[in-house]
Amino acid sequence: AELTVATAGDQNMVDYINQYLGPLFEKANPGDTVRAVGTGPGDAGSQKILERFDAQAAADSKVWDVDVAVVHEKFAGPMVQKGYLEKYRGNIETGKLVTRGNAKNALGSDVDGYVMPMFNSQTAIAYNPALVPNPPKSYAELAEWAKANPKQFGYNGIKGGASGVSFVMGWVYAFGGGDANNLMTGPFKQDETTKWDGAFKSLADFTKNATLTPGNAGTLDLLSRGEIAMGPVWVDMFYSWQANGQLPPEMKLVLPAPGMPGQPMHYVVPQKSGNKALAEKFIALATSPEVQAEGIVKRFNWYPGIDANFVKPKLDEATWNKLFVDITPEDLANNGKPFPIAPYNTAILEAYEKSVK
Amino acid sequence: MSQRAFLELRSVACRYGNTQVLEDIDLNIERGEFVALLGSSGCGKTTLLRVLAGFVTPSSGSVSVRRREVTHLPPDKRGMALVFQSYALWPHMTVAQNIGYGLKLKKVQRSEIDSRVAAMQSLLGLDGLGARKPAALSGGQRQRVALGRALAVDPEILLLDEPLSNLDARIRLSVRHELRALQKRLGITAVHVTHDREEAMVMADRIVILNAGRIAQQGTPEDVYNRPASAFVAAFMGAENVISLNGAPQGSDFLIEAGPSNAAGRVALMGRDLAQGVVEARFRPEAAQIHPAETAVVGPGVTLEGEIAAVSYPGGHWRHAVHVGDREIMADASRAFGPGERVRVHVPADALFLFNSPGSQPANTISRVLPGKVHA
Amino acid sequence: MSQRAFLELRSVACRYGNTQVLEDIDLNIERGEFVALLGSSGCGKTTLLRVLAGFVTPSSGSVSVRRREVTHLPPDKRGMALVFQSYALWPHMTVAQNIGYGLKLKKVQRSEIDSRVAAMQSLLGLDGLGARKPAALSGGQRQRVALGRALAVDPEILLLDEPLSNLDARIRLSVRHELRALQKRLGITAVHVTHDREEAMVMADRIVILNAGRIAQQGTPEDVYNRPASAFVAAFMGAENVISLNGAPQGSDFLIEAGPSNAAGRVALMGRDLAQGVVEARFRPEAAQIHPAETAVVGPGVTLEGEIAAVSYPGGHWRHAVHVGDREIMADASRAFGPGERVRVHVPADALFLFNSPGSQPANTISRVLPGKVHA
Amino acid sequence: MMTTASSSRSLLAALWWVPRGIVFGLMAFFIFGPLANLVLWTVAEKWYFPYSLPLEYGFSSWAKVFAPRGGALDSLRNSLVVAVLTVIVSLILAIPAGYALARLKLPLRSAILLAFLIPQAFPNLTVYVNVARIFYEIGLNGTIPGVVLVHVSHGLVYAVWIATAAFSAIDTELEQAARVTGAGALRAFFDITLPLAAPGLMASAIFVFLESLDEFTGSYFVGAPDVNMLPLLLYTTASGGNYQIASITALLLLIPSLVFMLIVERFLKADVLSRVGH
Amino acid sequence: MSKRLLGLLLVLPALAVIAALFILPLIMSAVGAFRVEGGAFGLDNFAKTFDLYTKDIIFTVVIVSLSTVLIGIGAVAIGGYLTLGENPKAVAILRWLYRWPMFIPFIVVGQILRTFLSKNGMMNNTAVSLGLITPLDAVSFLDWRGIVIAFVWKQTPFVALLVAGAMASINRDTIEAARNLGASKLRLLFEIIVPQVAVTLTVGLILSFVTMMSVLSVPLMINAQSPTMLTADIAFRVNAYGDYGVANALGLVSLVLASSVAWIYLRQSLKERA
Ligand SMILES: Nc1ncnc2c1ncn2[C@@H]1O[C@H](COP(=O)(O)OP(=O)(O)OP(=O)(O)O)[C@@H](O)[C@H]1O
Ligand SMILES: Nc1ncnc2c1ncn2[C@@H]1O[C@H](COP(=O)(O)OP(=O)(O)OP(=O)(O)O)[C@@H](O)[C@H]1O
Ligand SMILES: [Mg+2]
Ligand SMILES: [Mg+2]
Repeated sequence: AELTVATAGDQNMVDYINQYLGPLFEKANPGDTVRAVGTGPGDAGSQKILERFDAQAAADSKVWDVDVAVVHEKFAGPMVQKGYLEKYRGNIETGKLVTRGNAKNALGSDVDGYVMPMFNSQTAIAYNPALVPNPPKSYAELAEWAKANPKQFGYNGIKGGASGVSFVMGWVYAFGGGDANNLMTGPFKQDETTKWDGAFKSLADFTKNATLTPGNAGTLDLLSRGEIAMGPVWVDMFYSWQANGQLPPEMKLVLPAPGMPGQPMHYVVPQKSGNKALAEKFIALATSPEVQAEGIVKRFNWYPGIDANFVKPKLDEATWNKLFVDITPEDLANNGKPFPIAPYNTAILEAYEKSVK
Repeated sequence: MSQRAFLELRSVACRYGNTQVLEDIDLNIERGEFVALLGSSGCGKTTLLRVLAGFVTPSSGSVSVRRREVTHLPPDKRGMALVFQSYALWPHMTVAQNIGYGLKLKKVQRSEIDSRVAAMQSLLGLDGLGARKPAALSGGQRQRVALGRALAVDPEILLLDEPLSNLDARIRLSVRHELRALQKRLGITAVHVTHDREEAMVMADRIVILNAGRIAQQGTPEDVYNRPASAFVAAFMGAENVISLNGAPQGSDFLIEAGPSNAAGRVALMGRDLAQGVVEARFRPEAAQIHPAETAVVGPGVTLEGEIAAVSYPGGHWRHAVHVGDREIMADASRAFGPGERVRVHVPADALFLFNSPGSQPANTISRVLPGKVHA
Repeated sequence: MSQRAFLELRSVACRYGNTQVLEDIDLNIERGEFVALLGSSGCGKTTLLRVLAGFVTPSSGSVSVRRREVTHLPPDKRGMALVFQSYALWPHMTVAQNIGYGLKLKKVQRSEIDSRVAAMQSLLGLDGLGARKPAALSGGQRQRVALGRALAVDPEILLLDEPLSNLDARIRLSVRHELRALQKRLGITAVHVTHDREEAMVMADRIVILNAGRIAQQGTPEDVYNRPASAFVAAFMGAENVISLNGAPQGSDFLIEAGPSNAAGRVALMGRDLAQGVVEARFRPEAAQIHPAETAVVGPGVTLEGEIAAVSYPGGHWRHAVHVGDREIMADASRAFGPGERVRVHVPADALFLFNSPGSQPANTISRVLPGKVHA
Repeated sequence: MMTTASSSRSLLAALWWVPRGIVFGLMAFFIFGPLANLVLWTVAEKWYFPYSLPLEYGFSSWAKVFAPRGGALDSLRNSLVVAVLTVIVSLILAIPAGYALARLKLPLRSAILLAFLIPQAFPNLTVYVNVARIFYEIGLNGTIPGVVLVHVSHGLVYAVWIATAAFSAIDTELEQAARVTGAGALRAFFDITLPLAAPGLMASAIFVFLESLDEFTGSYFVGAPDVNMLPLLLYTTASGGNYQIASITALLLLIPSLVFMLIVERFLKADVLSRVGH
Repeated sequence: MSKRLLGLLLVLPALAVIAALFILPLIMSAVGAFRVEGGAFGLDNFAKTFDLYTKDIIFTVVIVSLSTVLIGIGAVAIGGYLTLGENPKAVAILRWLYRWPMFIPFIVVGQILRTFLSKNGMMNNTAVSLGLITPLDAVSFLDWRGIVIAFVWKQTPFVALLVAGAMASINRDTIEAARNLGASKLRLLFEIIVPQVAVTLTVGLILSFVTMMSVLSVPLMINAQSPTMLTADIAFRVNAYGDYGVANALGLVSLVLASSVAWIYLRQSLKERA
């Protein structure tokens, strides 16, 4: 049968399935084929998958045309709530290897059993060591540095992609004046949202001194062209730009305290997929330690989706360490945060829209 | 309803937006008749043809063609050919294609079309131009192509809108001749708009004169030429000279009183209905004879006294502008009189058109001709 | 280099692609002169005007305007006004705007423009049409707008490409007159293309006759009319009747031998260079006199014997087609002769144009006129 | 004297090339500068600050695009088929509509013209969910006809508006001349009006073609995953910042557009464009 | 059959396609714009739209209008040169030159102009290496100017192609008549040629206007700053909040803007037809 995998995210996600995972799966399951459809990077890509499900649900289609989808964390919740997804994790072997909390709770929604992380990603601050010999270690230092170096810090606001959003979330975690942990884990409290005025005021000032970049890729682009010295990026994008030769190899990453959000990409299976069994097989393969090691870590420098302890043994030391050249495991443990839960997320974005212009 | 004529307009009126163009036109044209349509520029001749062809729906009245009412029939169902005043050649077709298109529509065979087109081209002096596009033709050549396009289909009814205006005299004569011969041979019913009086006289069985959207007179060429029904028609048919005379009918004659610059005279009434008083007298320059002042003039008609103002030579004879009283008239003579010379101008009775005029102002609606100024 | 004429074409040749249109044209026009350009349709008249106006660059030769060489000067620098044969009105402008545009270009004041435009409109009988777009005009009205547009700027040099072809006789006379008056008053130098022989005769100081891209003759109207330099010119100027005669020069006369259908006659040579043998004799229908067969004819010239074939009435006189030997000629008379009647046709010496002809074939290059068939 | 005059003239003509050259040079820079960027990226292996040209050249991205499972060629073929079909369907729909809007008295003419504008004017993101839903219901989703229909709804605005303009520019007398020569309304239309409107219609065909080649959102909702189109690849790579693949894809899309344009120009000989006076 | 009926019959198929494929789904989604929380109808979404995005609406109108004007000027200049240019070589060069950007999809336009216009982009690099400016003078155009440049770059050939075609088919005699009276090239262009192609030009500009209103990739890739264009806001409303209500309200605003431009033209042309 033909397994259709719709994936949000950059082209390298499509490539990953087409060039690596697909052939592997087809070798293991002769007669079956895999095809990947990219729906575009960022939330927009996942949104398109969600809308596609909406359309098929509204049309009452018996069999949906997507068997496996790869979506951003944010969209897993709505999909589960709308009842589009199959609770499949229990059916597959590798389901047990998932240990991180974000596989159970996606921004406040219970998604346990419906999702398997394909990989975890993280935002961080990329910088050019030639221009920034001593990168700031915290948001406070960062703010100071940016004041001293006007327009040298660039980020993409909140409309151009999640790396900017993530930077803003980090800002609120750092200066929000409320309980940052409550933002990440809930439950949602209305009065929490009133405590951010100071944070947004300072962010507005900060933004005036910063360069606004066009999108996730825009930040990397300006970095690569030397027009800014520092900016928030997705770690995986950063590496793939470097691999593509679009970014100088000297560029480095830093994850400032108190932390910036990261998120997984999830494998989900629509309830009305026509090839559920095959889909589960596919995900099982994709989340097996071997594939996670070889494909996710070695090829793409992504953080594995399953527990790292299962992956590490499959890799040599050098490859494993490549993941942590700039950001140490400790950094990641301390400063790698989730996004705020959905209601806070919305509230922060709206507050940003109102106050930072 | 009575038997209809072959082509018939029955109290047709027509307007463009707010401009009333035709009013109350009644016209019957018989099969095989050649009708010339004359009238001042802008009087509605083209519009009349367009009504016949079916491009303009009259605002009232009815049109019938081949004795059938067709007021609302589309143009292609009327079986007419129209030569457009603006030619309306198809720019994307060659001369041969333009001419042959009508035949193609009639599903005439390729080879037959070719030979008909070739014949039409040589008839019209267009040999060798068959492969050109209209853009690469001279004005007169375009006009001939437009004519050829209409003639090629051997139409039963032919509407011609000044089809010869851009041709030189020689080819005009030849085309005129061919056209008339073709029309007679095939029994074509033709309506021909022209500004050339002689053309109308020579070609037409009947002349229809339009004035400001109404028919001013219709009749045989001789009729219209020699017995104009109104001052307008007289002027339009070339009797541009106008003078005021006083007179009164007497028996079958009209007696003209002697005036400050004219001798007394006498003209047969010939059924004309003239009242006593001021009459407008019109005549053509070529109908007047100039005599030296001392010569006695005989014969019926009127004799004017005047002084030569200017002389010109339009070819074949000399044209003189003559001051008669406060007017200036034109008169021809086979020899030139000198400017300043005093002369008598005699207008024979049969060349003198008399009309009772409301004032003494000549009927002169559309053109701005000032009487007596029509010379070079 | 010698002093140039005001307008001068010096051995100008011109081609469109592979079509040679003008060849070896030498033409000098003096300031204030009114030149009429005549020629068959398609002979290159429009092209000549376009060369003068600067829209066509001659393939060889030079053009000078106001005594300055301008062969490569763009049209907008030449200070001429051209009336286009196709009118070329601007469809997006009203009549008033079309006429006033040239003045606007000259930065004439708004109010001044308005009054000039109004004057031009009333001169041309366009009153009340000022606010219309050209699409809502009749053919003749468009032509008058085109003329008005050129006249409004009081051009020093005026090029007219058949500016009156779509006007009726009356308005044509009046416009002709106004045009000539204006031209004289302002000293305009004008080149006027026309197909109307009389128009050329009456208006022009000089007539230039073009034949197949070359100048066939130029001279005063009388010259060209009465002393055509070639059979082509004679035919073009209306001497369509053609017969072959035998004769020989004798002293200052040319003796015509009696032939099968002509009596012997004698014509003064008047400097013409005629050799003995067959000559082509050309004359105009209106120059011939028809007499009953029994009448003796006197006076120099030639007398033909023939039989009336057909009669028509073009107005004012009767036109007869007469069989003379194997030819048919046209002749006018003030009374109608009956078909079949035997007549004598006398052509006076000064109306008879004789040319030594290579064969006996008439010079007839472009039009397909068959001699003697030009009648209705 | 003649020769000096003509030589000074030719000198002047030659001198004119200086300002002309400057203007054309600037234009060329602004047109081809970005395009050169595009072409360079297709072969750039490494390119970043401070280097104004790529550090390494190579064809590895081409290899990626044309990798056996990449499906680029497949998508390209789909895109072409859809684009050509879209052009055909749009013109078939737009020609009668344009004619009616230009020539016939229509009630609500303006409203009708505005209606065709809506698909371009309204951001379509939110609409396609509903289109997809309808198509799922009637089984058009994932089929070429489905994608063509969606593209047609977008292309029609160009086709109809331009066709309307093209038809109203034609002198009605030319059509009347055909009618009076005996051609029925339809015949006159096909023999006279259509050929004379052809330049405008062809221009609109080019735009419809380009519009279809570039369309992404509808292609995704209605086409994918069964009918994949090149712009999907383009969209993903370009907005993700993978300049190499995006540039190659753009280049791949450029070629059919140019070929289409050339065919159209071939077909339209210059003389169709010129009209005779009056 | 009456002319009106025939006319309607001829537009019907095309209209049906639009109605079924776009207007119907649009209505299905656009009622959402009037739906407030809880499913009742109201104008809350519009209130929010104007509250948050008034600046963006103005920005969009200004950017798109400015671009339209520049495109019009560019297209007329190109068409004019192609029509009036006297040197056939120069005309041929221009004809060859001007059309290229038309074939580049908007999303690629965004990408290549981003790398071309930025501070250290190809434009500034070339200027620096030619010694025209120093690196310190280099400025980035990646703001509203970048959007305008991108729009003009991509859309000018589109309008120019239409306009040049229309200009080629106007009666040459009318141009010559004006030259003959002494009109300079510039006056010819603006007083004789442009008025005769006004319909085509306006149609081209309206189509451009509408196209630019709906482009998402250019504002996203060239300028993500605030204010930004409505399309970016719509995408953001949908992707970040899943908020179709405000997105559709924004869509309606954009539709009204585009339609009103078209409406002005249609009313004008209606007057001329009458
Ligand atoms: N663009 C062209 N390409 C080729 N031949 C042409 C072109 N334009 C005109 N001609 C030819 O050149 C000749 C002269 O044309 P021109 O317009 O000067 O004639 P004309 O004397 O004005 O004739 P008319 O009295 O019919 O207006 C004609 O035979 C015509 O067919
Ligand atoms: N579309 C129109 N709108 C308004 N008036 C018009 C329109 N077309 C023609 N007219 C007017 O109608 C009248 C008659 O026009 P028509 O063309 O029938 O005249 P015509 O007798 O053929 O004149 P000409 O001898 O000059 O060709 C003219 O006065 C003209 O101005
Ligand atoms: Mg007329
Ligand atoms: Mg001519």
